[in-house]
Amino acid sequence: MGRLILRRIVQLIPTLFGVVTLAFFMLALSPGDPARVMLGERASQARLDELRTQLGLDRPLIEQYGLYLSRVVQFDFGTSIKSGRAVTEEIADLFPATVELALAAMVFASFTGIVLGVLAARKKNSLLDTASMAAALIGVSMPVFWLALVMIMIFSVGLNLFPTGGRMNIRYYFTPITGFYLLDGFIVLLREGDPKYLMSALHHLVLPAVALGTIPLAIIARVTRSSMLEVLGQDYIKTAKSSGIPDFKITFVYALRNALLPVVTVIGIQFGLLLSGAILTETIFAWPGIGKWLYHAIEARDYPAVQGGIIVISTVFVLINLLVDLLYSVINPRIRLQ
Amino acid sequence: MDEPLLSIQDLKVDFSTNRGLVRAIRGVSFAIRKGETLALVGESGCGKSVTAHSITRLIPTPPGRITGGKILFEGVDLLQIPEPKLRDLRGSRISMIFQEPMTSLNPVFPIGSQIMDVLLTHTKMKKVDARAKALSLLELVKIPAPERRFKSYPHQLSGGMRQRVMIALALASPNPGLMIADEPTTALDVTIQAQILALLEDLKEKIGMALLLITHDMGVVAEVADRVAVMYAGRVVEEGEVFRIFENPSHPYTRGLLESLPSNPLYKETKRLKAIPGSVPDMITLGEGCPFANRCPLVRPECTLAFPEPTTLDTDHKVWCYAIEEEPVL
Amino acid sequence: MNAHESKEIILRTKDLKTHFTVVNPKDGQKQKLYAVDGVTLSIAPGEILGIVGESGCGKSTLGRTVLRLEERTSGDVYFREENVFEATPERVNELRKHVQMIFQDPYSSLNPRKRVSSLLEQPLRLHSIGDLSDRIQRVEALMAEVGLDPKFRTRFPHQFSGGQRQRIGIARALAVDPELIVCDEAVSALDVSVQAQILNLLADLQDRRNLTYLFISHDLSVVEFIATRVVVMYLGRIVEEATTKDLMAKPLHPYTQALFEAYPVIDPRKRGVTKRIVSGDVPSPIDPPKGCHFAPRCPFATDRCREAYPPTFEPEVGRNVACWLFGK
Amino acid sequence: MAESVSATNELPSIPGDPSPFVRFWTSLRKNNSAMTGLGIIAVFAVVAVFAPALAPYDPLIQIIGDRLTPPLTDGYFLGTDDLGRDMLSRIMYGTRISMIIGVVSVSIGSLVGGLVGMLAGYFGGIFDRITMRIIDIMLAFPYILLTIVIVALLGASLVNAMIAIGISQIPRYARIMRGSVLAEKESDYVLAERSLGAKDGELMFSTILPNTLAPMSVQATLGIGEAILSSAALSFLGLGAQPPTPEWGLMIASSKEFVTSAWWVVTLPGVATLIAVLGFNLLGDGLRDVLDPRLQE
Repeated sequence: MGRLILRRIVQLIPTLFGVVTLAFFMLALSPGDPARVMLGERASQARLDELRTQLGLDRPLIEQYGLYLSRVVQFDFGTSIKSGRAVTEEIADLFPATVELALAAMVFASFTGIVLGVLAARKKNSLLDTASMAAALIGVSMPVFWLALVMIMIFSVGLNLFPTGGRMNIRYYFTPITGFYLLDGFIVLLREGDPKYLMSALHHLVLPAVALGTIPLAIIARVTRSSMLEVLGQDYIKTAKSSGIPDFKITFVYALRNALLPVVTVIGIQFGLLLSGAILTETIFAWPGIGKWLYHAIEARDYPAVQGGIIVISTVFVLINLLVDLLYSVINPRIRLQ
Repeated sequence: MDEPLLSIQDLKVDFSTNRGLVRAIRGVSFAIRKGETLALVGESGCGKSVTAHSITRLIPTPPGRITGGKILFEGVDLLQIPEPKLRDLRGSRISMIFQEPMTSLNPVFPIGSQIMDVLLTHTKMKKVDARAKALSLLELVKIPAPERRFKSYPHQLSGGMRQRVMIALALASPNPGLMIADEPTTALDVTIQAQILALLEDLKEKIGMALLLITHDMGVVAEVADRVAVMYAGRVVEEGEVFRIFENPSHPYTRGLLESLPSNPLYKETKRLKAIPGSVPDMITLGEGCPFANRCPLVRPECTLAFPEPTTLDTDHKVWCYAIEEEPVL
Repeated sequence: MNAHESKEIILRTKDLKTHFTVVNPKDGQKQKLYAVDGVTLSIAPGEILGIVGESGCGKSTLGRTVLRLEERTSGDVYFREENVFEATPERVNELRKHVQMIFQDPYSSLNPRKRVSSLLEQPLRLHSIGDLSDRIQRVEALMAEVGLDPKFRTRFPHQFSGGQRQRIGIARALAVDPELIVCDEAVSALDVSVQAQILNLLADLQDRRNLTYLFISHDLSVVEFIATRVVVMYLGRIVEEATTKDLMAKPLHPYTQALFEAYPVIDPRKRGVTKRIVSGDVPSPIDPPKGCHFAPRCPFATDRCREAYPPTFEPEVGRNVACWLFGK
Repeated sequence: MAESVSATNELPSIPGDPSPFVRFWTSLRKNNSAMTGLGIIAVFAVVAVFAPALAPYDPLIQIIGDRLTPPLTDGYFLGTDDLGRDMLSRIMYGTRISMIIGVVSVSIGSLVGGLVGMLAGYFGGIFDRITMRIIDIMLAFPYILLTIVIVALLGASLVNAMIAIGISQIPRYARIMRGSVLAEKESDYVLAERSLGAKDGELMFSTILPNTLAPMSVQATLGIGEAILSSAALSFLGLGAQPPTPEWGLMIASSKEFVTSAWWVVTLPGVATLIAVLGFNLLGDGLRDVLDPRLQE
């Protein structure tokens, strides 16, 4: 097992190297001049040249790349053109918000998706199966940003059940502790016995999490169902039946354990995709996370920020996939080393 | 004659397919006595596995459907009892082993716990006792170092070992009555097949259970069966004691089947086999007559109209064939 | 092997090895699989050489390597004294006119999207045999020769039964008029009654066209029926070689004996005779046992067997056994 | 010839036309999902082709006096947007754009990806290792992020969005193609044709290719749906179509501040997107059911 993990981590290095390279050249080669972006249209040539020298933009591209690479390995993504702050710092500030949202969405999607998928497979072609699979199909066919808007329209504007955006009631003077507001709210509850921060954080989280989780939910439900159906047709299920094992146990122990193997992979991929899907959802729900930040960075052609954002999101994505692969080999005894 | 352990009477099973309704089993009857080994033999698609799976109602429904007949096990019609009662019988009085030992065991659980699960389902054993019993079962099926193997996963075992585990699983009951073995050695190498057949023989004697052996291999039949039922295209065409079947095969199909074997001493010199011409009929378009009529050397006009009633040649040797009266009865 | 030195040889292999690299799913480590591990044999024209053995003995890989469908690891294959592995790709294609193959599974060895006519026409076209009308005629003749009605030439493989598909496979192999046909488990997937038809057909064709077969099968009775000489393989190596008659009369190698003992006898009266069933499993060709590969299961194994792989001995004229029991 | 052979010419009579295509079509016709999807796609295709004839208004003309007219009012079947443009006409013209984007970007992705996958799978070796490494790096970017980055590189426009979506979809086709080529390459019938003397080109394109089309066409169908969604997302972010193009995503984006007052301006383009994508997903699912050999019997 240890050797496998080590091998996989070593294998990651060229991939991450490729990611950094691609991110650098894509933006370095793209039209537009960062110096002009920073100084505005009316800046003098002298000022522009000065800034270019300062940013190292006057050097050959390959030299810039080498420089960038050497900084990236020290987790230095440069300074945001727009805010003037270190990109690493900005990302560190915003990351908890995105992770909290993505985790909430994923927990919601995985749990509901697996339950729906199992129930649908157990009663194949029943009303529940048809209805939930139709819903799942509609779920995967929706633009996520549109769903978010429609949900705001219905649940915030129409029914006034949830706030339209933000992470916490703005009237509360709240200083984040960990940056994960649910956790922070819980800490405050423990410390001061005041549940209002926890409740407010939860209240703000529900709508974006459900909106962001809908597509993964639909996908997980579909994969769970088809995986369950495939497993239920396997010989070892026939063996269990012919041994008199009760149906309930066959479904939820004998079959589900096997059926979950592909589902775990899908959950991992979806979790990674959620991080980028957040670009859309966070923008709509005014959720102060990486996605919204990256969106504005792209809009403003804030190259260091965009490069940094892409590299961080892709790295997290790759790490999650690695984690899922390892988890897969842990729950699949055919790969696990005894 | 004493009451048979299992008696199948006029069983009929249909399958609906894209191309139309397949009448896979068209009125099959046979019986197994306590402690006896009955081989249900026939070529692929003849319905022998479907028959076996019908006994414990493991036919996937849909597309399959049991449309008629009775399956009496110790006098109780298995087709009539409710599902929970049947489930109590499965694995305790009637157990099954399958062709593919590679896929018949759950890949994500250790084999010991799979055996324990069956024990705990059918008895009120404590876990410790179930573990001890499972270990003794592994020992019974001659798995070397059962203590160590107990925690093994199926993929860590060879095909032969897995089939032994399957047999142990089938014996995980306080009172096994009938074991249905569906092509238990087909996927195995011949040296391993010999081991498994010897083990089955041995266990039958020790435990006194009956064995319904589904196979296409006449060699396996000759090795282990007490009685034989020969199936062809959804019908039993001949049934009898194993010596009768091999020494006096009376249905033209049984005869053809035995003569097709390359190991038949008939061919030591000629270097040509006496093959049955033609191929198995399409089960969708097949009519009411004898399904073998289109390949039969003794075919008569009435053969294509209706399936014959059985002719009893002597005790326990029945043949479903019109041409049989002409044959001298031994 | 000396037995055939005097005679004409159509195909021979010299210490042929075909190893595969497989990846262990547990740790991603690469391992070697010794599928064929030093096989020397030869076939004379008109002979039917049976190759028999259990799964993992390398018999199918051997058949494929002979046709250069697998690359060898070492050793050589000679077709009429021409080294197949040193031939140019063009020459290999020419050689494939002379050596053909019949596959095990009649369901998977025919391209499901081609009609019988184009399946049979393809080899003719590839070797530029005749013009179009010629080829159509030849296709019909081939179908008739293997017992298929030429009017079915526009059908697709899925519209035939298993036996009929195998006839198509045979016709395709015959299309280029080969001298040698490698039959890789050619009748194993078929039901007994159909298997008999195909065996008869193969025997007829061999007579009529004076073909040479390399007949690979796990089924002893089939090999006994059709082959003139038999090679027994175990874990990538030949353990015994003899004429069919000699072998059936008296198997010498303990593994051959075990195989014969294990094979069911089609006579219920003889079942009482106590069998000596060999114990244990066939080891994996990834990690074959040291010394004689059969030693761990062999009732006669000595320390020497466990130490070194035995050379080939010739205890009787024309018989070769790789077993220390027959060493001087 | 021995008599044993002569009597083997009876074939089970199989009703219906025998060709694999006809077989495929008959089973597809029985598949509700596929037929519903095909129906939806057909309707959208007709609308796309005949948009100029079918649309009641010019999609770009602004009648400020009629701005934000609700549906079924004053002759506006689906109402008007915040600039007084007819929603129905805009959605109809949007169909054109979405269909073109879907087809073009999937063509780019599947042709490039398919070719790369075919060559990598068939020849293996160093080419395989290099291309698969590149594919891995592309897959290390989450799909939508990759698309966004490529558009950011090329500059925001509809054409660039198409190219970006196409490029982002290359890895999946390459992988699917490579996977099926690897599987087919080892299959008996390819081995058989190789043993007959067939050359690489023939094996790749005439033997293997047709047998890989099933998974590829399933993925391509689903890919069109996803391309439509991606294009809408890009336009929503201002990276795809530019105003006043009647692109669905852009329509949603430009009217999102009216969520509170005029439900239709946001809802309707989304519904159109949903139905169009649903059509392709239904067809894709249906195709998978029909083409998956494991499900056939």
